[in-house]
Amino acid sequence: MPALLEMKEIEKSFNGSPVLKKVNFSVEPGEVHALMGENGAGKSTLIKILTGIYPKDGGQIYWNGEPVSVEHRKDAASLGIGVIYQELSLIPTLTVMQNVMLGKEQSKFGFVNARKMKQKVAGLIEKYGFHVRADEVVETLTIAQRQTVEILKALSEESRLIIMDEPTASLSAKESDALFGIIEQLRRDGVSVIYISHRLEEVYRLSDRLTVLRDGVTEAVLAKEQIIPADVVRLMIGKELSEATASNNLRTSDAPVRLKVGNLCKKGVFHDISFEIHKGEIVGFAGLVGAGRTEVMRCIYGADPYDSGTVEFEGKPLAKQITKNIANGFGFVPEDRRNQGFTPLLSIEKNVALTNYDTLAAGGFVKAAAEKKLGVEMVGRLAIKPGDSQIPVGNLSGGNQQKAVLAKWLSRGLKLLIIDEPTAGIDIGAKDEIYKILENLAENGTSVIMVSSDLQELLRVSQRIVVMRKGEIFTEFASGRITQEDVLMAESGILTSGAKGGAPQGEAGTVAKEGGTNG
Amino acid sequence: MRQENMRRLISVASLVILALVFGFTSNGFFTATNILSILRECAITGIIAIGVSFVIITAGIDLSTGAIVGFVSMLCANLLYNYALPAGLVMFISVLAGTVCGVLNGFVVTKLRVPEFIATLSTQYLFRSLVFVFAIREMGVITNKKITDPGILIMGGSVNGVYLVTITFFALAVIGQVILKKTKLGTYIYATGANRKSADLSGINTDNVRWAVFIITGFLCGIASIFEIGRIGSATTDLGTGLEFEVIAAVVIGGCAFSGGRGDIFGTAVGAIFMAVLQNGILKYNLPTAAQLIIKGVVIVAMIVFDSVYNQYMQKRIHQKASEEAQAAGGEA
Amino acid sequence: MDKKPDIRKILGKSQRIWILAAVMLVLTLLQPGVFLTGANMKSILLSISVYGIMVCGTIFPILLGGIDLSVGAVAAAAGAFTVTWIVDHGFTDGAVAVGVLGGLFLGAAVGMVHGVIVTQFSVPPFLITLATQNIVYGVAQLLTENNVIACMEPASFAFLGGGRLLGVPFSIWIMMIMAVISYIILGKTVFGRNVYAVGGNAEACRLSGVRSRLVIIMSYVASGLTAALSGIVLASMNRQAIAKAAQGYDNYVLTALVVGGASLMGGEGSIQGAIWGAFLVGVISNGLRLVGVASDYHGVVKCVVILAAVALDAHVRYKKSGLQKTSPFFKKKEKAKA
Amino acid sequence: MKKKMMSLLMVGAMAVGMLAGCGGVKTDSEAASEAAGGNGKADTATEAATGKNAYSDEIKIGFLPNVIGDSCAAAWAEGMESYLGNFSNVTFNVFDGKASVDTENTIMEQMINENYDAIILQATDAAGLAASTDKAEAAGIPVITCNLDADTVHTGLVAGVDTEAGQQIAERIGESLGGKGKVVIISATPGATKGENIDKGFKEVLKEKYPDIEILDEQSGEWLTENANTVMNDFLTKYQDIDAVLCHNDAMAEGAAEAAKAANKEIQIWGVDGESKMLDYIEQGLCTGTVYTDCQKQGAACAQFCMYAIGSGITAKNLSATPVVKMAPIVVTKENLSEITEDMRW
Repeated sequence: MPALLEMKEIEKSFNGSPVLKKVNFSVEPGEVHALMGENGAGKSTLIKILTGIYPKDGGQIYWNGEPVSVEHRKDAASLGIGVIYQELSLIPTLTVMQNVMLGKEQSKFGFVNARKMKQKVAGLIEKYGFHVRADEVVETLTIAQRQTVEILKALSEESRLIIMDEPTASLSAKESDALFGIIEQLRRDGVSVIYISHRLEEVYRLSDRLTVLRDGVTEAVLAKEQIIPADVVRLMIGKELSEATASNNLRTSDAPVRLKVGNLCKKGVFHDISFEIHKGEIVGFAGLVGAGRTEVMRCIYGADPYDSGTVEFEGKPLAKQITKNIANGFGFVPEDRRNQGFTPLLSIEKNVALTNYDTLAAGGFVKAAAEKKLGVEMVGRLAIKPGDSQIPVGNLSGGNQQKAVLAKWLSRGLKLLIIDEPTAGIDIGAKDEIYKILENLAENGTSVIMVSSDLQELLRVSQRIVVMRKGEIFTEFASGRITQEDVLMAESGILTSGAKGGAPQGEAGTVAKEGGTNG
Repeated sequence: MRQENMRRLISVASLVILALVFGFTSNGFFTATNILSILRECAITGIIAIGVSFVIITAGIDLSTGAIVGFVSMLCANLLYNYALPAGLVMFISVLAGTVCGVLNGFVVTKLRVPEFIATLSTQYLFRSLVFVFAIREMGVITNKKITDPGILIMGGSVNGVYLVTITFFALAVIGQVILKKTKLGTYIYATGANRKSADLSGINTDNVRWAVFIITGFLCGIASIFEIGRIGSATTDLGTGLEFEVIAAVVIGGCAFSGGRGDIFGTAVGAIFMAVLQNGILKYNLPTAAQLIIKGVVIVAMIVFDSVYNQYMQKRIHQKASEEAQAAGGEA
Repeated sequence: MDKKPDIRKILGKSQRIWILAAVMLVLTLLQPGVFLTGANMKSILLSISVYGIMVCGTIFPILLGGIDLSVGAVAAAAGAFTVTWIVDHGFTDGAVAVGVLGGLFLGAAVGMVHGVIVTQFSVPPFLITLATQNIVYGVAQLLTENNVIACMEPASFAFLGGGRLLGVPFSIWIMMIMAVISYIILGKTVFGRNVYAVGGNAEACRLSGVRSRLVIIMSYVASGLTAALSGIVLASMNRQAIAKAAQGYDNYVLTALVVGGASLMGGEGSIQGAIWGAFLVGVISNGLRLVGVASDYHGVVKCVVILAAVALDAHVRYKKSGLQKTSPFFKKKEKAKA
Repeated sequence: MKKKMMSLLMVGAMAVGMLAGCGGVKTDSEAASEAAGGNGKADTATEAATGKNAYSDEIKIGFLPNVIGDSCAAAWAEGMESYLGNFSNVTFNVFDGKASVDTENTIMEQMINENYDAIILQATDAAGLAASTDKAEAAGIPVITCNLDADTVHTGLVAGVDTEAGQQIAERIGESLGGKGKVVIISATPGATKGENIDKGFKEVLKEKYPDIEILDEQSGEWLTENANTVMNDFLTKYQDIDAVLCHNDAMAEGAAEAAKAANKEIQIWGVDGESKMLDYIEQGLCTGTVYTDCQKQGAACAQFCMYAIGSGITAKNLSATPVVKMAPIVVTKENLSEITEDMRW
């Protein structure tokens, strides 16, 4: 019996640089096949090729042994491949039923046959025991329920294969369990699942097989019994790389404390967050998507309100106002660059100036010369290309946009810079430059909080690494040299010998039980 | 209760309250004739509002409706007066002309990619200026002429006191609601407005949907024009000026959100009636015109503010509910 | 920096200049020695001065992706207040001063209300300013008691709209001054910078420590102020207050802005562009009269030119920055984000 | 898809069409007259026949001007109030037509529903208000039109001077220019009845009696002072010598005057109405003259007409043609300005 899906020697390269090098990947009917790999290992590219979003450069896809070509999303759907996207793609104001059947309504003369459709959807819900009703309006559902709707959508297309990309990112423990239940259901029903996740324990618990990608090559395909988190991590990172990218000696700076956060809580988002940042140190915040890192930082910065807890800056309780914090020497580089980072229509110069009018203006009037000078200076200092401070930031490349956003803050005397995913979607060259920038910021006494999902970057830049998990601080690496494995394990709730400090004593190499975290 | 029904209940309630207030504080409000004429007054706005609700539910806007009515009415009056065409034909032409205007709007928006607001603002100028092109002239001077064709005048008439325009309004409202709730197009309209991107992903050609709603609006403007002439028995150059705003107000008061994806024809109908009741009631107090204006304004402002506050509140509540459930499910946290 | 972009700046977007140039050329040929004369230019400027003044302030909400449709009503009310005050207080210069200030204050107050409502309740500005029109016109009616209130004196008041300075009508001077002021505010002050920034990306500005709400409120105040000022000028020009004054001016203003290339999605547009827009419309109407086209056909020609301008702008913007499909006007409310 | 929706709506429309077809459908006036006569409201009918007691019975009169806010409407209302104020049993209400046919029709309908005893109407559009006027008359409510009448037989019209005004001004201009000269017209909003009539009268006379007077140009000032100012400016730039200007109302004449003054040209400027502001302009020599109508008197006349109709119970039913009261067209220039005494000014 042929595999349900077989991808042979898939190749893909973006402007010259190969992303997938002859990748092989296969899924048996009714198996849950985990796909793992570091950011940039090529997972998403592979999936995009499978779902017809990217054309492949080489290789062949077989479906039930038959060679098939997937040019469009439609092709994938017609084959029976369903995808549950990370950012859910539902219509909030429509009902579950309408969403599930959207674009494929059963209708006569344009009139939809609600009864029939409802039967169908209700039937599916029945069958899989989902906790939604066909006539509920989606916007009134919880995230988990919405996800089940997405799954319904896939199932309603008689999908034989459902791709889930970080499905538990924003789910609570119980909700995740429910999802796993559903996945079991699917498996029993002969539906195959490609499960993409960084969460080792989930993979460990769910998957029948596991394919590890690294730098665009199939590193290993493991059968259930072979799946041991530690090994998987090692495979994902690779021995030599793991050594090469190991951190410098982590250390807790003895410089005075600059930021002190105590028992910060926000209902349903994070709780009991406590940490200190010293003068001139770079502290990395690691964690998986949905661990609550970004939310914490936004609250500290004053962008969002929090429920309880204390934030002290240089000994004084911190205002909850952005403007005051900026005056105190805060800087904030948000995760969502395009929507929160800059004003695309405005020139670099004016974007940079936006945070500097306290010095660039007198009596409400802009000192145009000084403004221009600063713009030019920052463009030079950060080597923003093209080197013209008059160009709208919207027209720059990702890397240069990020530099422009940084320029906003670097132009000020910063005491604390919070930077969220500093290098997301940025090419290697620009990455290095940004790291350099951060490093010599620290040397000049600025404290830097760096939230990142890029382990290499965390290890390379940070002096300490705090690992968050499910809205809590899971552990902190404050000494010794650690490798990506240590961090990756911790992110998934597994403590290795690397972990120091007040971290809970999870048994090394095994999966920490749900909620076994420091409460 | 579903948010939708909740919203409906509220708009109906506000209408009832308003009516009661007028009923008890002024005389002759709750008389058959008065009710009937309120239903007549709201009808033309209402008919157009049906189309505009579609547009607004797709997160668009149409500022050209008043001008379309003006243009189409003038066209018909001209045909009736100068060419004495049979009423039936003229009605057909007027519906056709209205539809064409809609097609044009849709084209500018979806094909020329001009944002709805600017697009329909511009076409408003166009249609408004066409009014003067088609105006009836005597010795080169525009003169509004009385239309005497009984066939068209009958459209302003009534059956046992119930005006045809009212009947049509309700008929069309029902059809509109059916389209919105029971047809693919309806679902697509909501989808387009609430989340264009994923609507596109689901294989819906949202541009066609947006085009369709403009066409429907134009079509309805055509119908409305017939009744305009039918009622006033002539067409003036400034006919329908500012109508578009009344319509939009009615639609919004009826619970369609500018952000798209929300609202329905039921609400819109209520909104249209609300406006008519307000107008009618205020006149009953023999207040100075200034006071009338101010009261009308204040009530509308209040309704709008309430609407947005309500929507925000619902959003928040849903959000909370969701996160709380997540928490509850989260158990140990 | 080379000078070219600066020239562009002063003239607004190039394609707009070409339209204007073309129109003016045609008219000069059609009416040699009549159209292109100082006197005629003066009368064109005079004809646009009143809403030209409005534009100078109404551009602020527009740059924020908002709008103010109440300008006509505000103008009427402000004019009414000023005139009634002057009449009630014996036509003294003092009364003029107080009346004018009072009128301006009234406008500012209305703007304030708009700003607060827009920021507090995230109501579409389009709707709220539309609804308040009723109220403000109502106020105008209260003030004028639905009658025409003549106000021929004192000279100081008559001068505002009727006087001449260096042979140029004073209302034109006011327009120029207002234009310069708002050019300076938009181009040279922090507030101006913030207006553009907030219009382009409000959230980014918030995170950069810009007080977005304040910026928005101030913008509506500015709009109210200029509306009031233009109302006062109009009253002085006509030597009277009348409740239905400046009706439909909101439409003129919007036209000027749209033709002038303001994006209505916020972040784009310039006062120069807006004034050029107003001027273009003025030129066309003037030209139509000079050529002797019957009044009832003016609309057609005007609208053709407006359409041309709008289409060109949309085209340019499309080429520049890809599709902008969403409705410019009504910023989507925060959806419970998945 | 779309087409289907269309057809659906079509069906809806058709259904109504049917309804319309299958008899039973009555136009407003039919329905109204039926209501007034015979069924239900016999009482009003009989009253309509015999009329009411002008002193004792409760009487409601409504005044619906084209638009509220200009001096004419105010003066009319004043005149009516001053007359009706003497009747303790009369309630009098003023409405705003908002210069919109729709609005006026709406308000008409409402006054009919509330059984007003008489309606004074200034019709925004003669044709556009014929229907609701018929309806009112049919319901036994006398409609007296003020200045602008409705294009149908109704109880009475107190005619403002428009055609005559045009003629008079033409005469004066003709004489003063000695039958030779150049004239421009600043006209009303295209399609406005009053403006057309003035134009008609003016042009007739010029054509017949002063063929050598040339009408150079005619542009609309849309009733507005500021627009008239603009238009006049353009005329002045275009034409070297203009001898006289006809403006369809005083407001525009004032605007034109300002323009002429600014260009310091000596031009005859004529308006129509005779509002007090215009009289000041004439006094100051900025304008040449206007055709004065005593709007307060006119208002009073309307009111008297109403009371007469109410008392006598006369409505259109009893009439074959609309009785017309004409206001005296008084041409006012600097010479006879004094004749218009303070209390006559409005």
